[in-house]
Amino acid sequence: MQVNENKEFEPLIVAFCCNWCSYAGADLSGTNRLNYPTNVKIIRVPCSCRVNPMFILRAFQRGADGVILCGCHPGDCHYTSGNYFTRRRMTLLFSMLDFLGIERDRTRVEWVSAAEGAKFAATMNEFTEAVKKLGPNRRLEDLRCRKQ
Amino acid sequence: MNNDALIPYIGVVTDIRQDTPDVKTFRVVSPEGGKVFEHMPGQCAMLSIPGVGEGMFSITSSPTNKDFMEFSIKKCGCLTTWLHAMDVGQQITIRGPYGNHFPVETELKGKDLLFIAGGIGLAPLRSVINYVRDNRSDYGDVQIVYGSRSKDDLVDYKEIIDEWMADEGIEVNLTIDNPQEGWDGHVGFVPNYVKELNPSINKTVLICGPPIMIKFTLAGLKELGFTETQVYTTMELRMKCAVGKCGRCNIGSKYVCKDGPVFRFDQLDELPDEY
Amino acid sequence: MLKISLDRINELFEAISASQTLYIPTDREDGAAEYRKYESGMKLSNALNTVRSAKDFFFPQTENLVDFKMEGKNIEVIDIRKESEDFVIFGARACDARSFTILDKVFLAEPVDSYYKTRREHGTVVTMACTRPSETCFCGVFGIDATAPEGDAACWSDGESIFFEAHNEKGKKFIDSISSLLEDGDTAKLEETREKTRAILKKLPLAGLSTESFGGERMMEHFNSEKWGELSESCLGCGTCTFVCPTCQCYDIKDFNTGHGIKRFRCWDSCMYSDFTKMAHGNPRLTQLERFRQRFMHKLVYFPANNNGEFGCVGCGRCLSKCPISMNIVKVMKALEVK
Amino acid sequence: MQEAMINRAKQLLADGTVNRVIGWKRGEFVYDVTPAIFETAEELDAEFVYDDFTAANVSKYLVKECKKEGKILAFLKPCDTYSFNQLTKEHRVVRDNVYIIGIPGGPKLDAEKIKAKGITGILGAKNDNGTFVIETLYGEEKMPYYEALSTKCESCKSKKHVVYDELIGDDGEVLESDRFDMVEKLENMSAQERYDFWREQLSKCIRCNACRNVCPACTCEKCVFDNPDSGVENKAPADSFEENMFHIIRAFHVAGRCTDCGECSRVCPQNIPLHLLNRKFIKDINSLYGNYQAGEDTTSRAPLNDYKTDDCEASIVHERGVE
Repeated sequence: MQVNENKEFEPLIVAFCCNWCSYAGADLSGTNRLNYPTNVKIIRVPCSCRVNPMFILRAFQRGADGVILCGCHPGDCHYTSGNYFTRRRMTLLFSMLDFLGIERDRTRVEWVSAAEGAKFAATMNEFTEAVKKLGPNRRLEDLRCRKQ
Repeated sequence: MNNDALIPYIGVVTDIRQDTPDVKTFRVVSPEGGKVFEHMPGQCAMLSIPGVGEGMFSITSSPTNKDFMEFSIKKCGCLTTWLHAMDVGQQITIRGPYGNHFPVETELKGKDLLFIAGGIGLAPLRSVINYVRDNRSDYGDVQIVYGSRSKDDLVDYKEIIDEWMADEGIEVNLTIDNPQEGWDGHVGFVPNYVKELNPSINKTVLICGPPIMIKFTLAGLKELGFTETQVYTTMELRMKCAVGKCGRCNIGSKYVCKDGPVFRFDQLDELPDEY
Repeated sequence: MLKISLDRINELFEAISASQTLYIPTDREDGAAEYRKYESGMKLSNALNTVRSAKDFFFPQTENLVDFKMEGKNIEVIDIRKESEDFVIFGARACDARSFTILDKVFLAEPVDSYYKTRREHGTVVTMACTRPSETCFCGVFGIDATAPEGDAACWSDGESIFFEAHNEKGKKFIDSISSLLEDGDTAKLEETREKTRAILKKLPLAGLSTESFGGERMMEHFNSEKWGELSESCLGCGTCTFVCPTCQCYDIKDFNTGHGIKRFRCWDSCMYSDFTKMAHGNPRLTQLERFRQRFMHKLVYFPANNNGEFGCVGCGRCLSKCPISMNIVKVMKALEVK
Repeated sequence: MQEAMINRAKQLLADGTVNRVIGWKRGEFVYDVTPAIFETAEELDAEFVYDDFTAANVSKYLVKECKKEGKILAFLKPCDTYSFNQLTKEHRVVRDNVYIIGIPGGPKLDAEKIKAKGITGILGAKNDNGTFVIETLYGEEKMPYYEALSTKCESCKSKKHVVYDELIGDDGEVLESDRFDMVEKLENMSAQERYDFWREQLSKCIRCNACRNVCPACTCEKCVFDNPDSGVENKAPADSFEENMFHIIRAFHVAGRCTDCGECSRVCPQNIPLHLLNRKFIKDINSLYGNYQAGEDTTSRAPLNDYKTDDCEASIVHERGVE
């Protein structure tokens, strides 16, 4: 991707949202007419626990500049404990990515309930800004997937 | 730079025929019309959908057909499932022709021929059968024994009934594994049927079908007095390059894609049993 | 013979790399050697050989073959082949030099592999005679003389200078291009060095290995040998031997969807892998025994059967030192030897 | 040691306790040993070897071997017993089909370390009070013995056997090791330095899969990287991304199950310090979720199969250490 100096870099953000809380939260922020950037592409998953480390890596491979995972608040998981496992898994994965020198601000886990439309919008705004500051993902991209 | 064998041509699917519940026959021409390349009976081509995969398929139409090539393909894996879901007009990539062919111009010339096929195994033989029908005077009697699981699983049933059976000097023997309503023909497995038919032993045999059928039919033929030098078959193994370089389709020192797919059984006897 | 003093070798590298890309074996920080593109100041490795063989230069581990653009029902085939530029591989050993002629038999046979051929045409192989063969070396078993390597041009070191000799037109052109740096030299000391190396070669622990029991005519005998079970028992099914081997040439062709097109590429494959021959309806090589057997049968029986008795091994010894469980072609040859 | 092992193995074969023995077999050279199965006393006498170079962890072979008829005798070093225990916990081996004799580990050597010193043509070697005397084609060479240690033995975590039927020699203790030092050193580097370090290392990868195939924790029947239906199947690192992905996922999949036996680094033909990735996970698990040693027992829950309601949030990664 050629970053045109006149044009601001527009990151691609992939947001994995659990079906029961965060996706509904995203919905709510929409019905409440709250703005969040169009950079964010939402992928709905049955539970945040469904997201395997490979999903995160593959999102980066295919051009994502930031990946955020949203799920129910700890204790509120539709499947009782899914998000607790997510929490451990993602902590370790993010720590490993950091260990490999990948910018740590490209990844995030955020708990967003179905009632937190405002939080969803705010989180996405904030995360997009943070990734925008980092610039395009270069350390964990697949050159073959880069658009010419 | 000259063209490389690994760079395919484009083919357009102009007709799709549902032969059996899991076999479709695809007609392929080049985008400008006409055949993409010439071939001999028994040869194969690599068909592919980019992004899905590439696979070796025998060309089921006869070389005497100057307008198009046909492929009868059974749905069994990833690529074939995709091919089955295609609509007419879809482009695919095609490269070939690959491998050797049935010796229609040499050893088979002037001979009485016995074709034995099971299920989708008719596909490679159909090319030879139609080639022989179009060059009828070059060959002797033709007998075809073809069996499948049920009447619905007989590939090219219409062509068999309308054309092959109508030809003079061609004897067609059909069989299905289990009795079925609306079927008044023979019922039973191919190996047994061949024995029942007791073909004369001066015929040259071309056989193709599931490995288990080939195994028992060959044993039956030997009992009847046939020798291995009279029996030809065509093989299939996993292939990638189709030009004898990628190194996976070998049976011993022979590559199925280059030295095969057509083998005479006495040739196979000299190779390790790994297929 | 034309020579250059060893302490001026970097001048030579500078001269070569000024006009074309130069690859030399150089030491990595972990002590192992690998080929790298020459950059000013880089030091030529003293190691006997590189971990990865030199086959990469002509048959890279991954290589794009062709691109496709899919639009609706239409497919566009995009030929991405480019004319490659001239390059020099300096310091290949006799075993690796022979491996190129073995790869040639596969890739330059009809139908010619144009990807390989272009690289082969543009690459000049300058070999370097061995002076310190290792215990794992057994190139002599396959008729290779480590003190007289093949290649477009060869060079020898006597510890003070490097002597050059061209073997063909390409080699002559190479030596002409650096002739201003070369001077005529006395080869007396070089002969002494070569003699010493020859003596070592004779003493190598594997020098007595024999290929007499192998070749195309013994296909069934070896294939049906009972030894394969025991030999393959501890094989992990990894691809180390295949990927460090200079003559292993099996490859896979795969498609990669980039999101805006399809890239068809080929990459090294290993017959040791479980899915090497796996088809939608079955696998003719179900266990590690069959896969293990395939690799060694290919080198010792199938390849000679198709290539006038030439074996598919050059005795470089890489698999001997790299196999995680130390199972290798020498052990196979010894086990299958017909007494 | 070797003699005691052979004698005991012969006894157990003779009294029918076991019908075969897994051990190591001598090859062409002094350092060249291959794991092998022995079925008779004669084979043991002729080929069984146990010396400084028998570093291979044989516990993974037991996954396959314990499904066969009869009981097998395995000699396990302390680190191997952890791997075996972990496999028992995951129901990959049948404990009752294996007769385990614990043997003292003692540091193992790596021929590559000797060769990296420029010593080639190795014909023989012996330890002379800490000096390794190597007989070569080019005369005798000497080097400090400890410099020939296999990377996996440089920082031994335990001399204690966690599972055995009997012991030859004494049992040891869990050691205080410095195994996390290098991980810590990397953690203290800047992100750019870490990135450069790992690019340099991982770009050497030839994707031979030796690290995966040798790993006692990698026992999936079909690995995602071999499965065409997984969408990530790949045989060669076609892009730097694939190098990273393979190694992240490989290490992640054994996180909480890796006993830190070090086989991955031992077998890597390109000397990539793969164990550092595994140790990073172990270190993180220890510091975030409490000390945990995989394979120490067969009952505890693995850290990634477990949780506490008051676990730290993933944001902890963003708040600590060097950027």
